[in-house]
This record gives sequence, structure tokens and C-alpha cells, in this order.
Amino acid sequence: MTSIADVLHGFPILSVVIFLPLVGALVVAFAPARWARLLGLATALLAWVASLVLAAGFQASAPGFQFVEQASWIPVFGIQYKLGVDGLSLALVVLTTTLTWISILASFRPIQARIKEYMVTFLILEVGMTGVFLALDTFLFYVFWEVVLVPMYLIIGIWGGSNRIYATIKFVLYTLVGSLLMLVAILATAFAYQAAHGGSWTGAFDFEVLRAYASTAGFGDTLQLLGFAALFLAFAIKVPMFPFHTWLPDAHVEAPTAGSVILAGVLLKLGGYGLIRFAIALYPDAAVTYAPLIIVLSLIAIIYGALVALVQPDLKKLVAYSSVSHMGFVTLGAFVFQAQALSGAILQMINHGLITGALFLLVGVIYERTHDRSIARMGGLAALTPTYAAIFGFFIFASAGLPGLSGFVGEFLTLVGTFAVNPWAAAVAAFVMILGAAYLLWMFQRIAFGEPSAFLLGIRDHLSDISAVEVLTLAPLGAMVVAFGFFPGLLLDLIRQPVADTLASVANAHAIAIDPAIVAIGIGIVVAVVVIRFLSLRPAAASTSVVPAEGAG
Amino acid sequence: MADQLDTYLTLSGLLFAIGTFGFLARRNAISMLMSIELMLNAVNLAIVAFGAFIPALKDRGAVIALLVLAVAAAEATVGLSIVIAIYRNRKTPLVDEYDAMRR
Amino acid sequence: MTWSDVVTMAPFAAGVALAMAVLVVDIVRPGARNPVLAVALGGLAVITVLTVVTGQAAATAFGGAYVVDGLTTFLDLVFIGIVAFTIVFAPDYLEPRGLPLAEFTIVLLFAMTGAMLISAAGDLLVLFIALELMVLPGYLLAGYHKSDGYSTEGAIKYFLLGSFSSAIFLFGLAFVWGLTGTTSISGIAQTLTGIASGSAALSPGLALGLAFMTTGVAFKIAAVPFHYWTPDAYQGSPTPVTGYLSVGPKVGAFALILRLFVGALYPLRSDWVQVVIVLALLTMSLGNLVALTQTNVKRMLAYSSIAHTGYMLVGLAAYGAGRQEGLEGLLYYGAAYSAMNLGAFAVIAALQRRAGVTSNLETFAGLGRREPWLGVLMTLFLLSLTGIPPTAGFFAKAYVILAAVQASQAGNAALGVLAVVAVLNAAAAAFYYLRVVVYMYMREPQGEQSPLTHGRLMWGGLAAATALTILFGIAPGTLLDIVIQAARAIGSPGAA
Amino acid sequence: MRAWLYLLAAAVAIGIVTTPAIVVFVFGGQSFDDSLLAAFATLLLVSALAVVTMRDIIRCGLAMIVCFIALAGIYVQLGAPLVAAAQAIVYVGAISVLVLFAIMLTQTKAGPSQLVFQTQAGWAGLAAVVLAVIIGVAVSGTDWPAAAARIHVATDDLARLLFSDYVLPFEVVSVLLLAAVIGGVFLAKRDAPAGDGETR
Amino acid sequence: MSYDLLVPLIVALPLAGFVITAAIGKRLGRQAHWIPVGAVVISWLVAMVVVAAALTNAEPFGEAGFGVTLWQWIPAHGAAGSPDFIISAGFFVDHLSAVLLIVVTTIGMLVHVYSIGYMGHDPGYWRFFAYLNLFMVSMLILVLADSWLVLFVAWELVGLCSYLLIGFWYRKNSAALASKKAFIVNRVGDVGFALGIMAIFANTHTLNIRDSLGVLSSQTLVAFPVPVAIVALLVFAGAVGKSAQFPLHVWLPDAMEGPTPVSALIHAATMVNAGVYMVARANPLFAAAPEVMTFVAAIGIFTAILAASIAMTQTDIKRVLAYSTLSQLGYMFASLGVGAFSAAIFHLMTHGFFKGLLFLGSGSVIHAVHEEQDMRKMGGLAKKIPHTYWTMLIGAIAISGIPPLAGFFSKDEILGEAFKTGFYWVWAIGIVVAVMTAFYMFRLIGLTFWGESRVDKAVEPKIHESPRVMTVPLWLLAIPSLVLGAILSWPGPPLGPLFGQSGQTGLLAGWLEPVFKGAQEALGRSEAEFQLLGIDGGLLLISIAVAVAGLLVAWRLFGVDLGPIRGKAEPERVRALTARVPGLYRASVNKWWFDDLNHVLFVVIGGWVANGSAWFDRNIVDGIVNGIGSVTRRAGTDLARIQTGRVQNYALGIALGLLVMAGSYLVIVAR
Repeated sequence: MTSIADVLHGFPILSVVIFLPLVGALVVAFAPARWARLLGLATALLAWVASLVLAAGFQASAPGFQFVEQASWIPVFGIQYKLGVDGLSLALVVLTTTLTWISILASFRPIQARIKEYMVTFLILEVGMTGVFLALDTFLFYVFWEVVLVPMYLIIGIWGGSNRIYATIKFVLYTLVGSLLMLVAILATAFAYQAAHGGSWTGAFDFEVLRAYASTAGFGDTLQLLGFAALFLAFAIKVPMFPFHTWLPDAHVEAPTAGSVILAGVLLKLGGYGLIRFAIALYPDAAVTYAPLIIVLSLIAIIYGALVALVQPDLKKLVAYSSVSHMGFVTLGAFVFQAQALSGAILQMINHGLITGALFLLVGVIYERTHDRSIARMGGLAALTPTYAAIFGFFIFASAGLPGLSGFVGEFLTLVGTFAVNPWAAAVAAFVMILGAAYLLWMFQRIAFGEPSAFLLGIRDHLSDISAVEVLTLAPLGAMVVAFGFFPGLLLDLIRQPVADTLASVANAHAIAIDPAIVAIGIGIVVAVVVIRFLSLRPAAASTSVVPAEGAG
Repeated sequence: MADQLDTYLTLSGLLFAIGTFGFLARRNAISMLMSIELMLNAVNLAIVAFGAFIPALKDRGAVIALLVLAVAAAEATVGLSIVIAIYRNRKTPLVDEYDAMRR
Repeated sequence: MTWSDVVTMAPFAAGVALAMAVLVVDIVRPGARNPVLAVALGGLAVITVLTVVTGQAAATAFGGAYVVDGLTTFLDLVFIGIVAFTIVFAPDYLEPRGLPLAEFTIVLLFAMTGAMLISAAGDLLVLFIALELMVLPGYLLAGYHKSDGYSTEGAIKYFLLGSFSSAIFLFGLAFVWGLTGTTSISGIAQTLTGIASGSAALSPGLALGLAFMTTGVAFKIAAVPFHYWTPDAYQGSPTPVTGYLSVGPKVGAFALILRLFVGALYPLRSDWVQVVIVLALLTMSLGNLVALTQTNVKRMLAYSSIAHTGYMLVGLAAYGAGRQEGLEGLLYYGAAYSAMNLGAFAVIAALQRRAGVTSNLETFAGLGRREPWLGVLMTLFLLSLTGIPPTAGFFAKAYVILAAVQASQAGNAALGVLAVVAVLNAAAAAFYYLRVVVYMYMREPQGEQSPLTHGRLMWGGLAAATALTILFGIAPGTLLDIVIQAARAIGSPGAA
Repeated sequence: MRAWLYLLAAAVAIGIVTTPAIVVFVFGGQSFDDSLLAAFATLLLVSALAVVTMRDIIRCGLAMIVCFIALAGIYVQLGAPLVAAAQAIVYVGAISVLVLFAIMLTQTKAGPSQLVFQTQAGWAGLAAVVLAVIIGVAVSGTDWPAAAARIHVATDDLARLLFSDYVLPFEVVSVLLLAAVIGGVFLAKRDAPAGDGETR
Repeated sequence: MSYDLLVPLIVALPLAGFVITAAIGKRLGRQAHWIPVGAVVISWLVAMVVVAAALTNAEPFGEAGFGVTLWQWIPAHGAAGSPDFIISAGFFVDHLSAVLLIVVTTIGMLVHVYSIGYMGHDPGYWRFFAYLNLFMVSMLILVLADSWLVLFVAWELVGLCSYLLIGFWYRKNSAALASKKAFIVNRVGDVGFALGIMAIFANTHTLNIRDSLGVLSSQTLVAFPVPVAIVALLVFAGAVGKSAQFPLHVWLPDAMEGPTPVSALIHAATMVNAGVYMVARANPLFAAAPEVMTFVAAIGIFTAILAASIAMTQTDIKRVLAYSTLSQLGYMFASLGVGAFSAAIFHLMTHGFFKGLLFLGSGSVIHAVHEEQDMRKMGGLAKKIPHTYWTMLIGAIAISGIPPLAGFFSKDEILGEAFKTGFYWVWAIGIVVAVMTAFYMFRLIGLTFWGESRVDKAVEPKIHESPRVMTVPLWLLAIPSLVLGAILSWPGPPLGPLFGQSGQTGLLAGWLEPVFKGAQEALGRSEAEFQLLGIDGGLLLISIAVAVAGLLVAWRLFGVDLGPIRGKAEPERVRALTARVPGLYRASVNKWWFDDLNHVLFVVIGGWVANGSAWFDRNIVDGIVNGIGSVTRRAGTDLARIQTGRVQNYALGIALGLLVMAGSYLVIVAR
């Protein structure tokens, strides 16, 4: 009997997964506009099927990358078109393809203007996202990384809310600052490799070669420190880590529902993926050196994100800040360099994609009917739209890390792993179990419980319960949330090898000594900037936040 | 004095500086053009002086000067035509009043 | 002048002949458009062939005053391309305004011959005259819309400052002649090698000459603080001319730099590289910062072109610091920038087919809806200018940054700073480029306007520019080989 | 009365020009060459200053002619009579006339009464002085590889050079002039009014 | 049928009931109860089979118990030297789980049946049963879990069910708030528990309950990464939350917003006992940390007296019962703390039944007076709802510790053990609590059933006894409340041999002996002979005396109407008494201001912190980002100013540049 892997042997399945949406985008672009929706969905579904075929042919137990495709691209610099998949990227690719078709389906009703352009943009976005996860050449990785940027920029900017331009430009500029520095780091790394190999560019952009080099000979200390800092900044902005997170709430609030879903579901994962795959593997010594700082930032993000989420008046902002908090687990788990923690971090990425994606879909459902997202104006949805409220509640608890659902496993593994390395960090992070429950349940209580609000009663005629199509978009996510809650082994087996690979690259790493003076200067600059900002505040800029009528406890 | 290169070069420098001053200070387009001619002539003086004093350049200075002269003439042609063209639009030769575009 | 001299300089001669031919065509059939276009484009095709043929082997003519090597061929092809694009894009702008195409083409072709001569100059005098041959038509073209106050204002500013800088450059040139005793580039290089190796001191006079020449050249490439003419001249000029000015004279001036600084002054690079670093820093930063505040797209692109000069200077600095890749990056950047920037200006020119349309940002409001294809193409060009892959602009930027990073790892920390500043600038630049996209796609148009109709010529040109912009980004390989050949013609830093 | 004033002015001018020559002759080693140079140089610089400072632009133009003539004199002294001749023909004959034409064409009634100088004239002066100083320092600080004696160049040598070593620049200059003329004619000629000021 | 199948079946049946009801319950309307109730009844039957087998040490249970592994849940392999983290989802039944199974399935079943009547008119009928079934699933998993993590899952799931059921009437704002509060306060404890589990893993590299406890109690010389005392404290934190001990007790009274069957099942009989069960389960761990046990005892007994003091003045019938539950749970923890593990479980069982009974009875009362919960608007109901009255009276006597009802035996055992193990202070406070317990229970009975009717005149004529479906479960609970204590503490034949016991200790103690043996030995406790005429008898007498004393005081103040014994309520005296200790009275009425304290701590200060963070985020973090942007733009605007539009200015700029350039070249030369 021939297995799927045999059938796929020699077939460029990865390229198909990546570029199928591009072909679809071209078809959509030249087809009549009224077909755009269905063609877009069909393409996304095809890509999804392709990714599932890939998953079926994947052998989790085999080490290294599979289905590797390799072709010379820019031979002068040894830049290759090199793709490959391992468990980590496979999981994220399938997440991407799934969320893409769900998002497209969820856009059918909300997006009425320029539907053709929308579909084209969305499909190109998918090209970039899958490309990032599958690229094994650092240059190619960067190219795909940037390809993601533009469609998202357009999606927020064209189909977004009232303040969309501010949000989208902020998103792009913020991301671009990081990613361009990453480009410098990638080039510097390639050159360092080239210089160490007698001026031969062969392999200088090949991730596998670089990783092997990094874990044996290793790059120089200065390059590691600076290169890691650059990569870290790029990825931390994407994740987003405190204090680089402020683009996220703005982008989420303004983005259309599907944009938010992809943003939270996939784009943030790009950062986590980059950290785990590239930053740690290429600069292990620097990773170890910076780890304490990153752990502290992660902890701040976890707690701070939850605290800020607590008082957000806007549903999407709340979910956005919850993302900051949740993604803190990813960075925390990645940088304690412990198997369970890293596995947990990866799981957390997937779960966050599913759960937060679903939450944004749900916010979209209500926004579609009320054209409002303010928590204060909702109330009593459970009475008016019971099915909707029930589904919302399900994902609220999934987000709060209720055991039995997928979110729990990731968080707990992260915490267990962290505890083994640093109990205090785990203790601080675990505190979010309370805060998370607090902001989520408080929000849910305010929107779903009690008597229906006057606002909702006023538009009762439009306030239909969740529709079949909307349920269809949420059902796969819910199913996966349950499935991964009960059988996280499905993912854990998949990522076992990548986790081991990543940890192997830091196994022999040593911390680089940093001149305390530099550290002091760095801290001084940060403090100075904060102080200057503080002093430059006008007293008029007083807080406009909602004071909670009642809160936790 | 007259058989020293320095003299001529200094003279050339002074002429160049005067031209520069005119270019920076005058308002009239044609004055500025004339200032530029002064500067080009300063250069030519230097070139001729070099031709007269530097053995390796001995015949060439004059040739170069002649060519520079021609270039200056071409420049003057173009410049004056532009001046006339803008004068038709703006009815003033004062360059500092041509500030429709700024920032 | 021998026959072989003539053969060697055939592309240049053909350029001059072509200009004459167009003149004749215009005299025979005054005001006719198609014959002019046919002759001009056909002639350019012939010149292209000539360039490629003569470029097969390195050669010199006129006793070394005219040099043909890989660099010459590469730059000539770039110039021909720039001029061809400009001619293709011009009619849609010129015709509604009653401006003749023939004179435009003739003057432009003269400018092209000047630029081609710069790239082939082996003698400082030739270099200077070629420079004048390139820029004088530029002044004329800037004022080509002579009934328009802005056009003539731009022209006179460009002319006055340009002449000023020419005088400065020439003054410096004179001193260099005087002190090296030769006008031949190789001769000067020999003399300076002696100075650099310590057998003779660098005299103040020579330094003064270098300073004046640097200033003159910096002016021509619009490096800060010698950039003042750029925004006004670009904004005022007729749009196709702006497109040409932003790339033609710029690449030409860089050709001058390559011949002069790289060819003649390479031995003194440790001295001038520091100047280049400072210039690059200032140029990038000021260009981008001021561009942020512009509301007129042409003026914005003018400042952006200043910024791009800065990026190209990064490549030069890296070369000066000892990396051949800097030179390659610079050349690649020049070609890529020409394609994408011409494309962007072509779109503006296409919009201005309707007389009375300004290039203010408001013009672009809702363009994505009104003119979907123009909108998409403009977006592509702007993304390329921003440096987003997979476009030409990205690879070009990556190239110069790579060179700078290499130089910094080789010990010149300032280049590292330069690389970081360059990318930060690129990020800031995204703001103003994307603002145009914002207007095109995220703003509603002011009032309905009937769609514009453009000829096949315009679309063909845009398609070509688009193809190049994407091709240079996705498959840089072909151009890369040519660029590396061209850079090698000047010699690698290691060899010098 | 006015004629006397002109004569007086001429006398003063001659005085200004001759005084340095006499001073140089008396105190500088009784060299005719030197004093001649001093005279030309003084004439050159004074007329140049006049060009950049005088209020009436027509007089500026005239002063420029004087300046060029003085320069031609120096060229002769430097043994480059051909350049001097060209200077006289091209500059004095052609360019100056061109300039005067342009002045006539662009003269407004209010012209002379307006401010001559920019508001930044002071800074301009300062910059010019500094520039002169820098050039002076550089010149004086440099050891020029000076020849033992001045070389006089024959015109036929020059012509030979022009058509051998410098044939390419020579040809190119002709192209340049052609381009300038074609473009200049286009710009300067008066068209039927077409288009409007809308290009921005 | 093999036990491999039967044990999971106990859980699977209600799970199926939940899934089916959730899916199609809405369409079943009034018939929605059949599936869930049926599932629970069958589940009870299966459970009884399993319990019988387990308690008789039948194969394959034996004395050590029997485990079923379902599937490998979390296979997180280690790498680079870290241990494998492999968690199997599985069940384990030993004597302790078996005893808990009895409580959970029996009361659960009865509450299900009762709900058919109680919830009969609710529009969310099907939803209620779905939730109840889900709760049964969770609680059974909790009892049966063989891994700490599975236990934790169930721990959280019961919390979820509690949330859903407290907030069942979600349109009521108070219900919504209470459900949220319950969940969040529980989460506080859960954080500790979760950290405790992590610590256990860090110490033992396993999360199997038996294996890990074996390692933790082995007293190895190898130092653990986390001290055992810390582990025990962390785990105890979970128990404090779930069992509503001080200071996390605040959620339980509010939880009375839920329907009464829920209060009976979850907030009296089962879920709140989870903490007790868990600490008992972890007895080897606690035994290895005696100082923590003292702490447990202190928390327990303090909660007991605190809650009892509040219960004395509350007027809401369910709140009185809620505080009573707190108080009784405090007893259990005190018992655990002093090392009397089996006494704690004993009290857990008896309390489960009589408190369940009391709650269901109160539900019946509330039902009768048309959803009125304020005891001041009741009175004289004894005649009108006799079944309810008599069953509740049994419950009240049982809880008050009057022999020979159930509560007496278990409470007395706790107090006796406390005294005998030297925890005199625990005993002393326990005695005071016993007085108070009897007092507030008979205050409740007096206010509700005896004396004059204070019921709303409109409702008065409509008062009726509840339907059979509600009263039958009441009686079924009353029976164990009457006799369970005696049965379970019966030391010898004929019951002992029936269940395979032969020891001198009580039946329950005998059952639990293998579970607690190790801990008892570690603590140096030996099972002393029960001395009816010695110390035990003395303590027993004191217990009875104080219970009676409390009872009498209550009668005196709030009246009594027990056939021959009659007394009128004396509200003036009550008022006079409270006026004598106004501070205490106010403290009690205001629940010692814990809710206000929490309000200040979490709403005011927490809100301040959260708002402060949001302010910081917007103005400082985002402010810096936007500030960089505006500084950049400002720089652009300022720099654009040099572009004056005047050529001469430009030229001057160029000239200056030239000067700088020339100057710097000359400087370079000069060097």
C-alpha cells in the first residue's frame, strides 16, 4: 500500500500550498465580481485541502524538515528558494489555511464594498503567511514576511472602521521598523557565515546550514547580541510583546472581522514562530543572554495585558489586550528553554489562534447587527440571542484556560516548564488565571447577562440570533478547541521533534558577558524616555477610562 | 610676482569669491547670471595660469580654457532663454520673487 | 580620430545622430507625433543594439578619453531605458497642454548623449563637458512648459543653482589638473596612488580641488546640504520631465561619481569615504523627514528622490570602506530606482492627461476605484520605493545594506550605524509612500470624473516598467550578473 | 557739467587702476610685468566688484565687459594670446551683448529703484570672504610644480592639440552648443498663449 | 461486565445525558428531564456496584484500589535533560473515592429527581438538567481522578458548572454577579492549586496522585526543589477556594442566587466538599508537613466560628444555610488539620446528606411561599407543609449534633479527635461553634415553621406542600440524616463483617483506614480504644450539653412548637440582646465586612491599578510610540522650513556647505 507520503514524493506540495491562493487571486481578479466570493472561498478551501494532504503525508517521528524543495534563486549570494516543513510549521500552516477559509466565509456578509479586491488581497495574504512558515531560506523568509504586510495594511485600511488609517499606518510602520532591522540582521548573519567560509556565499542564507553552524562554531558575540536584538525586536513587535504592543489594539479595533481573525490568529504567530525558529536557533548564546530580560517582559505582558484588558470599554480592544496577555505565555515558554514550556508555548500559539480567532468572529457577529462594540451598550444578549451567547460563553471559557479545552493545555505546560526553571516566574504568570477570568467573565456578564439593554431593545428587529453560516465559521474552531483540549497529543507529537531541535541549539549555549555600563545606559535611556513622556503630558490628557461599576471579587 | 603661479591663483580665487558674492547677494536674475560668468572666468584664469606654469600642462591649459569658454557660452544661452521665458510669466527679473514653490 | 575611434563611440554618435534625425523629421512633418515617436524609439532600439555590440569587449578611443567597459555598457543601457520610458510617457502629458513632442525628444536625446558620454569618459575634460551636455538640456526640459509659471520657476532655480555648482565643480577640477598635471583619469589615479602610498603629501590645493569637486557632484546627485534645487525643480517641471530628472541626471551624476571618485580618486578613499558617510546620513534623513510633510506628490517624490540618493550613497560609502558589493548595490539601485520611479511618475503623468489636474494628494483620492489599474500600478511602484519585497526597490535596498553591513563587520563601525539609520529611514519613508495608497484606496474621490483613456503606448510603457520593477525584485539574477560585471570593470577594492 | 563728472570719474578710475601698478613698480623690484599685472588685476577686481554691487544693471553689464577685457589682458601676459582673443570675441562680443539684450528685454520701469541686494547680503559677503581666505590659504600652502620659465604657446600647436588630443571634447562642445541653441530657441520664442499655470 | 468499563461508565452516563440534552433538550420541552435523570439513576446504580466491590476489597480492587487508564492525555516529552510530562486520563477507585461516590451519586440523583418538580415551570428546564448532568460528570471525575491534572480539570469544571448554575437565572443581575464572583474567587485558590501541582511535578516528576504522594511522603534525604510545606500550602490554597474557607469564603453565600437544588447539590453536598476530599486525598503530603496541618486546622476552625457568627443573624433562609455550610466545612478542615482524616470524611458524608436535605427543604419552603426567601416573612409553616417541616426538623437536629442523629456522631468525632491530639484550642472553639450551630438552626426552624405566620397576605392562602417528586427525595435524604451517623460509626458486628471489616473502629474509619494509614503513622497517631466511660464519654457529654444549650436559647428567643414543648417567640428580648452587643451584632449582620473589604481591595484598588495600567498604556507606552511619530513629523516640518523658495537662500546654503566641505578637507590634509 502506498502511503500519502509516497505519493507526494517529489511533488512540490509546499509550493502548491503556498501559491495556490496566488493562482486563485489571479482568477478572482479576472473573473466577474459576482463570482469573487465563491471563487475566493473555493481557493481557500483548496489550499486548506492541500495543507491537509500535506499533513496526512507528514511523518511526525522523522527528524528534520520534510518535503524540502530547493532551487537556486539568486545564485550570486547563494540565496535559494528553499521550503521545508516540520511539525511546528505544519501546525501553523494548517492553522493558517483553516483560519483563512473561515475568515473568507465570515466576510461574505460584512464585506459588501469592493469584494473582488478584498478576496484578492486576502488570498495574497495567505500566500505570505504560509510562505513565512515554510521558508527555509532566511532571505526568502524575509520576503514572505513583508508580503504579509501589504495585504493586511490594505485590509485594515480599506475595509476597516472609522479610524482605520491611523491604525493601519501605525501597524505598518511599527512592523516595518522591526522587520527592516531584521533584514539587517539576516544580511549580517549571512555575511558572517560567508566570511567564515572563505568568501563563499553557498549556504549563507540556508537556515539549516546556518543553524548547524550556529550550534557548532557559532557566530561572534557582537553579531549575536545585535542580530538577536534586531530579530527579537521584529518578532516582539509582531507577537506583540510589552512594550511594543500598542499597535495591536488599534489595528484590531479598526480591522474588519476577518482581518482581526487573521491578525490574531496568524499574524501574531509569525512573531512567535520567528522567535522559536530563527532567533533562538541562529543566536543561541544571545538568546540565553537576553532570556532573563525577555522573561521579565513576558511576565509584564501577561499581567499588564490582563490588567489593561480589564478596563477596556470596547469588545475588540479587550480581546486585543487579552492577546497581549496570552501571547506573553508564548514568549515566556520559548525563553525558559525547557521542553514542556516550549511545547506549551507552541500549543499556546495554536490555541490562541483558534480561540481568539473565534472571539473576534463572535465580536464581528454582534457588530454586524448592532454596529457597535462598546461593552457598556450591550447587556442581556443571553436573553435576546441565546445561541450566540452560549457560543460566546464557550469561547470565553476556552480563552480563560478552562481545562478540557485547548487553551488550558498550552498554558499549563508553559507554566509547568517555567516552574521547573523558575518557580517565581511561573507564580507570577499563573496569577493571570485570576485576571483572565476576571476580565473575560466581567465582560461576558456585562454583555450577556442581566436584562436586555435599552440600546439592544431599540434595535431588536435587527438583532437576530447567530446565523447558520456564522455557526459554520465557528464550528470548526470550537471542534478543534475541544479536540486539542482532550487530545493535545495530536499537536504534541507533531512538535516533539522541533522542540527537541530548538532546545538542542541552545543546549551548549553560554551567556555572553555584557558590559554593565551598556546595560546601565540602556536602562537609563528607557527611563529617560518614559520620564520625558511623563513630563510632557498635559494635565488635560486625563484618563477617559471607564471606572468599573463593580469588579472582581 | 607676475612670474609666480600663486599670484594668478589668488587672483582667480578673489574673482571667484566676488562672483560667489554676487550670486548670493543679487536679486536680479541677470545679475546672478553675470556673477556666474565671473566665476567661470575665474576658473579660466586659473586654467590658463596652470597652462603657463605647469610643464605637463603646458599647451593644454589654453585648449581647456577655450573649451570652457564654449561651455560658458552654451550655459549663457540656456540661462538667458530661461530668464526670458520666466520673465514672460512673472513680469519681474527678481529671482527672490520666484517663490511660488517652497517647503 | 580614427575609424576604430568612431566605431568605439558608435552609441554616442548614434545618439547625436538620432537627435538630428528627429529634428529633421520635425522639420519635414512639423507637429506630427507618430513619426517622431517612431524614429526616436526605433533609433533608441538601434542604439541599444550598438551599445550591446560595442560593449562586448572593453576598448578605448581618443587616446583614452573615451572608455568602453562593462560599466559603460550597463549605464548606457540604463540611460537608454530612462529616455525611452520618458518618451513613451511624455505624449499623454504634453499633448493636452499643446507642447510639441519633437523638441522635447530632441533635447532629451541630447541629454542622453551627455549621460552616455559621462559613463564613457576617460578624461576629466570630457567628463565635464559631458556633464554639461547632460544637465543643460535638463534645465531646458524643466522649463519646457514655458507658459507655466511653475515650470519656468523650477527651471530658473535649477539653472542658476546648477550653473553655480558647475562653476564650483570646474574650479575644483582646475586645481586637480594643476596639481596632477593631467586630465586623464588614469593619470590622475596614478599620481594619487603615489600620494596615498605616502611618497608625496596631499597638498592643500589638491584638497581644495577635491572639496570643490565633491561639492559640485554632491549638488548634481542632490545630496544634502546641496539638494535645495530638487524639490522646486521637480515640482515645477512637467511631470514626464520630473520623472526623467529624478532618474536620468541622478544616475548620470552617479556615473560621474563612479568615474571620478571610484576611477580617479580611489586611492584617497579613506579621506572621502568619511565625507560620503556624513552626506549619506544627512541625505537619507532629511529627504525622508521632509517628505513626510509634503502634500504634493511630485514634491514628495522629489524629497523621496533625495532620500534614495542617500541610500545609493550608502553603497558608495561601503565601497569606499572596501566592499565591492557597495558598488554593485549602487548600480543595482540605480537601475531599480529608475524603473520604479519612472513608473510612479508615469502614473502621475497619466492622471494629468486631463489638463488642470494637479499632483496634489487629493488628486489620488479614490483612484483605486476610478482607475483600478493605475491604482494597482501606483501601489506597486510605491511599495517598491518603500522597499517591500518582492519588488525591485527591496532587493536594491537590501543590496546596499548588505554592503554596509559587510563593511561594518570588516571594522568600519560607522557603516553599521549607516545601515541601521538607512533601515529606520526606510521605515519612516513607508509613511509617506503609503499615504498615497491611503488616498487611492481609503478616501472617497471628490466628485465623479469620467475615466481617462490612454493609448497603447502608455500602457505598454507602464507594463514594461511594472515588469522591470517586479523582475528586478523576484529574479534579480540576470541584472545581478550584469551589475557585477559592470562593477568589476572599475576594479575591485582589493585590487586597488 | 555732466561731461566733466564723467571725466572726473574716469580719472579716478584710472587712478585706482594705476596706483597699485605704480606702487608695485616702485616698491616691488621695478618689474614692468609686475606692475602691468597689478594694473590688470586691479582693473579686474574693481570692475568685478562693480558688477556685483552696482545698482543699475546696465552699468553692471558694462562693468562686466571691462572686467573681461582686463582678464584678456592677463591672458596675454600669461602667454595665451589665443585665449585672450577668444575671450574678447566670445565674452566681450557675444555673451556680453547677449546679456545686454536680456537686460533690455527684462527691464521693468521699477527695476533700478528696487533693492539690489538680498536680505542675506551680509551673510553672502561673509561667505565670500571666507571662501577667498580658504582659497588663499590653500593656494599659499601648496607647493606648485612650477616651471622654470613661462612657456609661450604657439597658436598652431594649439590647433594641432585641439584636433588630436582634444578632438572628442571639441566635438562634444559643438553638440552642446547645438543642444543649447535648439532648446534656447524653443524656450525664448514667443508662442501663441496656450495652456495655463496648472502644472504643479 | 468488567470494571474497566463500569468505572468509566459512571462518568460516561451523565456525560451522554449532558450531550444529548444540550443538543436536543430544547425540543423536548417538559420532557427534557427523562434522559438526564435516567442517566444519573443508572449511573448511581453502577456506582453502587462499584462502591460495593471497592469497599469489600473485591477483585480487582483489593485494598489499594483499582485504576483505569483511558488514554494518554498530554504526552509532553522532555528534552535536554528535562523529564517527560506525560499525563494519562484515567480513573482510580479506592475506599476514599468509593465513599465519596456514595455521597455524590446518591445526593446527585435525589437532587435531579427533586429538580423535576422544583424547576418544573422554568423556561430553561432542559438547560438546567444539562448543566446538572455536566456537574455530575465533573464531580465524578473529580472524585475518580488518578492524576493531579485530571483532578484539576474536574476541579475547574465543577467551578464552571457552579458558575453556570449560580448564574442560571442570568437575567437577574445579582445572579450574574454572584456566578462571576464564585468563579473568580475560586480561581484565586486554583492558582495556588495549579502551582502546587507544578511543584509536585517539579519534585516528583510525575503527576499520578499515588506515585507522587508516595515520593513526597517517602521522607527521602534528597532535598526537593520545592519544600514539601510549600507544596502542601499551595495545594491547600486550592481547597480553601473550592471549599470556601476563610479568606476565600465570600463567594459561597452569594452563590445562593442559584436555584435551590443547585445550592443543595453543589454548594452544600458535593462540590464544596471537594477541598476536603482533596486534602484528605493528599494526606501523605500534609502528614509530611505538620506545620501546614496546624495551619489547616486554624483556617478551618476560624472559618467555622466566623461563619457561625454570621449565620446567627442572617434573615435569608438560604444564606443561613450557606453560612452554616461554611461553618461545617470549617469543622472538616479543622478535623483534617488535627489529623483526623476519617472524621473529616465522616462529617463530609453526614453533612452532605443533612445539609442537602436542609437546602432541598428550604427550597420547598421557598416554593411554598412563592419564591420568598426572607424568614421574616415566614413563620407558622409547620402545619401547611408538613413533609417539608418534618424533614427539615430532622436535618436541623442532625446538624445541631443531637444524638442519635447523624451530625452528632461525626461532629463529636471531630471534636474528640481534636481534644485527644492536643489541639485544645480547636476543640474549645469547636464547642463554641456547636452552641452557635444549634442556636442558628433552631432560630431558622423557629422563624420559619413555628409561631405566627408573617407571610404576605396575598400568598398566604396559596401556600401548599410541594409535589411528591420533591417530598420523596426529602424523605430519602432524611433517612440517612437520621441513621447514617450511627451506622457509619458502628464499631463492630453486624455491619462490620458485612462490609469486610472486623476492627474496633467504626465502619467508615475501617473503610478509610488503608487510605490514611501511612499519614497516621507519619504523624504518630495511634487508633485508641473508644472509652465511653473515659475521656470520650466526657467529651461526648460536653458536646451534647452545648448543643442542647444552643437549642434551648434558640427556643427561648424564637419560640418552639414541638408538641408538648411550646414557647412563644420573644422578639423584644432578641432586640434587647442585640442592643447589648451592638458591635458584634453589626459585624455579624454585615458579615464582618468581608464583602466591603473585598470591594475596597479588588474593585477600588484593583480598579485603580487596572485603570492606571490602561492610562499608562495609552499615555506612556503608546504615547512614546506616537511621540516618536510626532517628533519625526515635527522634525520634517522644521527641516522643510529651510526650503524657502528663494534661490539665493539655496545658494547660500550650498556655499556654506562648500565652505564646510573645503574646510574639512583642509583639516583632513592638515592632520
